[in-house]
Amino acid sequence: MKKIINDPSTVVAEALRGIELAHGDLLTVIHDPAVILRADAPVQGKVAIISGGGAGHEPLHGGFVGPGMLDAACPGAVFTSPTPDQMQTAVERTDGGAGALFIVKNYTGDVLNFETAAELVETDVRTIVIDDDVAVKDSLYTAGRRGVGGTLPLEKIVGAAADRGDDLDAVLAVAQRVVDNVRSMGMALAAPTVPHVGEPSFDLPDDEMEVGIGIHGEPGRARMPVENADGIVARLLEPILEDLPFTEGDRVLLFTNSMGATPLIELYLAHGIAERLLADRGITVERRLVGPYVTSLEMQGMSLTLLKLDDQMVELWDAPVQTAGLRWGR
Amino acid sequence: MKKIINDPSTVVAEALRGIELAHGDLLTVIHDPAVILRADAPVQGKVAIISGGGAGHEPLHGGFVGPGMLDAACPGAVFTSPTPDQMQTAVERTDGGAGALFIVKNYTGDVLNFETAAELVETDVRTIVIDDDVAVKDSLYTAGRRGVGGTLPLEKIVGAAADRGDDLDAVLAVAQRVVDNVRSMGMALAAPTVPHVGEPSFDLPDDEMEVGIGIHGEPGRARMPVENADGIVARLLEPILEDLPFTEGDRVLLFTNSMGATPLIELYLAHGIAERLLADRGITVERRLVGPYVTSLEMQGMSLTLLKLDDQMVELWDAPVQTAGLRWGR
Amino acid sequence: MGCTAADLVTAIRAVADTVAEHRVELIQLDRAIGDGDHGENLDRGFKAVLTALDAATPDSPAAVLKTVATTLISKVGGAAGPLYGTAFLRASTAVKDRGELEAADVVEALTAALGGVVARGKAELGDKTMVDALDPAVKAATGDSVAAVLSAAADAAEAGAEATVPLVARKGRASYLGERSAGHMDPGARSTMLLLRAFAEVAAR
Amino acid sequence: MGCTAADLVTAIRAVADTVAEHRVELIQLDRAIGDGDHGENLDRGFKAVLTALDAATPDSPAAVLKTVATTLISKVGGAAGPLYGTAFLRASTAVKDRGELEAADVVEALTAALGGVVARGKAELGDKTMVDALDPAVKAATGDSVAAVLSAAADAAEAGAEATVPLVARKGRASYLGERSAGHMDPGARSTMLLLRAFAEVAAR
Ligand SMILES: Nc1ncnc2c1ncn2[C@@H]1O[C@H](COP(=O)(O)OP(=O)(O)O)[C@@H](O)[C@H]1O
Ligand SMILES: Nc1ncnc2c1ncn2[C@@H]1O[C@H](COP(=O)(O)OP(=O)(O)O)[C@@H](O)[C@H]1O
Ligand SMILES: [Mg+2]
Ligand SMILES: [Mg+2]
Ligand SMILES: [Mg+2]
Ligand SMILES: [Mg+2]
Repeated sequence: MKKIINDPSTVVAEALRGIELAHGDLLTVIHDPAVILRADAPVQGKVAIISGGGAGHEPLHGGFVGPGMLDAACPGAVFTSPTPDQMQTAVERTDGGAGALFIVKNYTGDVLNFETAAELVETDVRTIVIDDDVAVKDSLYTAGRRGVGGTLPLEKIVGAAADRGDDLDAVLAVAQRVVDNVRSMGMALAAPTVPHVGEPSFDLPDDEMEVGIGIHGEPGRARMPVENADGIVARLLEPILEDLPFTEGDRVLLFTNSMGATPLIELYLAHGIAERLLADRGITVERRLVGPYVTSLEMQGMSLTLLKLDDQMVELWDAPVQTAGLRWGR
Repeated sequence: MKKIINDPSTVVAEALRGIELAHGDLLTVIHDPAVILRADAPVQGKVAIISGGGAGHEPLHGGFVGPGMLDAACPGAVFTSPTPDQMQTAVERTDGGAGALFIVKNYTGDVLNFETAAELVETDVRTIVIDDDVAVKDSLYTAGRRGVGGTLPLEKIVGAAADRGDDLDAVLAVAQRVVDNVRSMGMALAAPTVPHVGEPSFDLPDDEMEVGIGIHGEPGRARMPVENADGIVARLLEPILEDLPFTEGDRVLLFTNSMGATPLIELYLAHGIAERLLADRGITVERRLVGPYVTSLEMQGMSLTLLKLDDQMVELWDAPVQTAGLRWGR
Repeated sequence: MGCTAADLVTAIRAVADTVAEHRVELIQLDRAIGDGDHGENLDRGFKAVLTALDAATPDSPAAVLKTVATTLISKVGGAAGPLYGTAFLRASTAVKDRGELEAADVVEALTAALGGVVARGKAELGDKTMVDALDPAVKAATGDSVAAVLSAAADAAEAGAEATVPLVARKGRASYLGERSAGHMDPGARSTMLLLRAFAEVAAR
Repeated sequence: MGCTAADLVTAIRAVADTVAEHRVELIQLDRAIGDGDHGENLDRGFKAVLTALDAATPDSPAAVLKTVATTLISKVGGAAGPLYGTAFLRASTAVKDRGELEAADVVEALTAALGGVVARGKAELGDKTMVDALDPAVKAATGDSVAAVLSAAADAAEAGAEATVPLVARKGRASYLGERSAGHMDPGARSTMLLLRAFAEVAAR
């Protein structure tokens, strides 16, 4: 394992010190239990938007704390959901009297820990579970789909809704509309290495790729020979389009995401292909985001996320946001 | 080689199509010869700031085209300096009547090609050569130091100077002050793979690192056993501090840069260490930037850049910028 | 001759040692069909439990179990944190008034623990989770001494864990793999068996 | 029996073939002490030269050389683009008025090419660059036929390129490596030798 770290067991704590120093203007970092707060929390009268999850997906979630997006993020150990005391502290420190919304990616660990936290706090808390990964077949008898890239537009749009003054019910309704309209799928050319594991999360021969991977180094749904960019993009896009489905005339946000080690030059190349395929189907890409935003340490690979837009979602997406990871409009 | 590409020879051209589609609001892309222009070029009465270099360093330089930073960027083939016809086109399309400044990283290829371009155009063009890499010993008898991470603060600060209306002489003077006060050094845990080469630029055993690497997969000045984060950061910082030198009481911008595949969690961890080491020496970190900004494809590793600040540089750094890669203040 | 608070602390220490010993094995099992953190998470949790027990010296079996529960909940994270936390919490409640635990108390505690895991995680038998070890353990947990009950439970848990190998996961992270999850033991079932075995061994001394 | 524009086009085609053949070798040489693009850049450049020559059919040796020069300048990039570009440009100027090139013209062209490379790149002999092949080539370029001149030049360039192996680079990208640049042949010296050899072989036919 080659990493710029001191000790696998202190990676998250040390990274939090760096985040605190790097973004003191935007963020306050509580170290025990670990919580990243926007510097001006609590914002009176605003619904507090709180998310969290295992570390290793940066900038998700801490990089999205700030005006227009999250009020707090709870980082767990690497790829491990955070614990209820973190969420509890986050709620206490961000409670502006209008209640709080938990944004939870659909993993058993995350769901159970946020659920426990919701039972512990006095604040009026609602929870939205995001499960946008079409690689996983949903069914009543499974853990359901994972939450992946769709988490970013969810946090952005919901953050903007809270920012403009929507109450808790309204914020939850916006959140639900995003979840209902967002779909993602990812692939990997090489696995990430979790510091305390010390070896890649899965072994992938030089001529194979994993398709339908999650963001925690879980192996994907299928392993297959490596394809070129045209092939990869089509293989990610097709199941997304079929699932919702997205059809001719739809307006969408296209989010082309690097899993970590895939460089921007490849990502832009893939983005261009995805735009062309969507144009061919008469789907209008109205907004786009390209970059490493919902990552999996140094995993090599990419994901595509499509969100079906309406005027309100466009307005909320365009609204100002001022975070370490996403910033526009102010 | 595992990459999301179709054909090594079309990588840059295809990526440019993706960039064009992703950032149509900010940029205009000319495809032959390849030039990325700010969408509203030429800006009348403003000095045009033009940079360029081999592709594979994204977001550098195309990601920094836009209000407050560059007017145009000329992308070469991967890790290969662009050609004079590109710079010539860039000058013609951005000339607002106030002359142009070429920002050139100090590599023989870049210097020669920009030099040739300057001879070809009619516009009043000045050139600033950035050579901030302390890993390379400067001497009259060598190609001199390389331009690396310091290019980003140079482009930001010079862009702001041009934006506020400085004339060509004044812009050049600001540029020179940045070059005189910025120093960098980088290291790699694993090499990048250039698409048309198909194998890593250098082979590095599992227990060794390259220190003093450039941004083109050139091997570094020294290969040595891998160290922990404390060791790596100190090894990068010491030569930087000694070189200028930076001393007690100095105010600095600290730029902690990922070479590509090193994830943010490690980068923030390293950034925290660097801040602590600087505080120990009585050097005040007044501004900071952490992220993958001056990259080398999927190279695993990091670089540190220090810029000694004065009030004017702080003001220019803080000035609004609106580009794909760097955005604040508007 | 029942199990006192002090005996239980001894047993918990043995559990912590077992978890530390099997840390890498649990990581590898989880790496195969999950995200490779199960051993690390439990090890971090039980190390924190030791610290908490050193600091607090709880004076009843129920208090020991509650300290374990709250520590696991706040230190483990992942799926296993709330599940094992709830298990210990329900076990604590089940034996709330006892000064020493007899065989019947242990059966009650195990039954309550299983109830907690199922209430929280909603897994059924055969979903390839820790329930596949804990459920047979509870069914087998009979005997007229604490040692006998735990030994029977551990044996059944071991068989239950083994039996998860061919299963296709329907709950937890392994379920994302679909058919590819077959052929590997569920890490949580394995850790459940290890915990029960450690308890049984201390009780047998 | 001099070298016409058509002969020169034939020679340039041979040069392009040679570059394509040695593309990977030049990449590997450059990978060792540079950034691995030299073979790719030259190959891209000379392929573009072929296209340009097909399109333009220049009618004098000077015009052929000028087409080569401007194409290399706009298609190669890197250090080699402007350096080879300038070399061909100066060579073109040196033989501006000739309808056919005789031995003396070739000597003049080579001398001018060297002058251009040095003017642009400011490398001295021993800096481990293409100058270490081109400079001895010019010095050795004598003979009473074009073929003899080029053959002598190519031989000297080959020796010069070989002699770059032990050198520590003082110019170009390899100079960043300091002492570590020793032990490898300079890719630009090697390509210079390959170009001259290809010219010589066509001339000898
Ligand atoms: N719904 C559930 N009910 C019971 N046990 C579960 C459930 N989901 C997961 N588990 C157990 O948790 C184990 C994984 O724990 P761990 O690796 O610590 O958490 P995570 O999956 O969040 O990384 C699985 O092996 C399984 O035994
Ligand atoms: N200043 C110089 N003068 C002469 N030749 C040079 C100079 N700098 C570099 N070269 C030549 O250029 C070659 C490298 O060319 P190439 O790889 O195409 O460019 P780059 O170094 O920009 O990648 C070197 O091997 C060397 O022969
Ligand atoms: Mg986990
Ligand atoms: Mg190059
Ligand atoms: Mg796990
Ligand atoms: Mg080169």
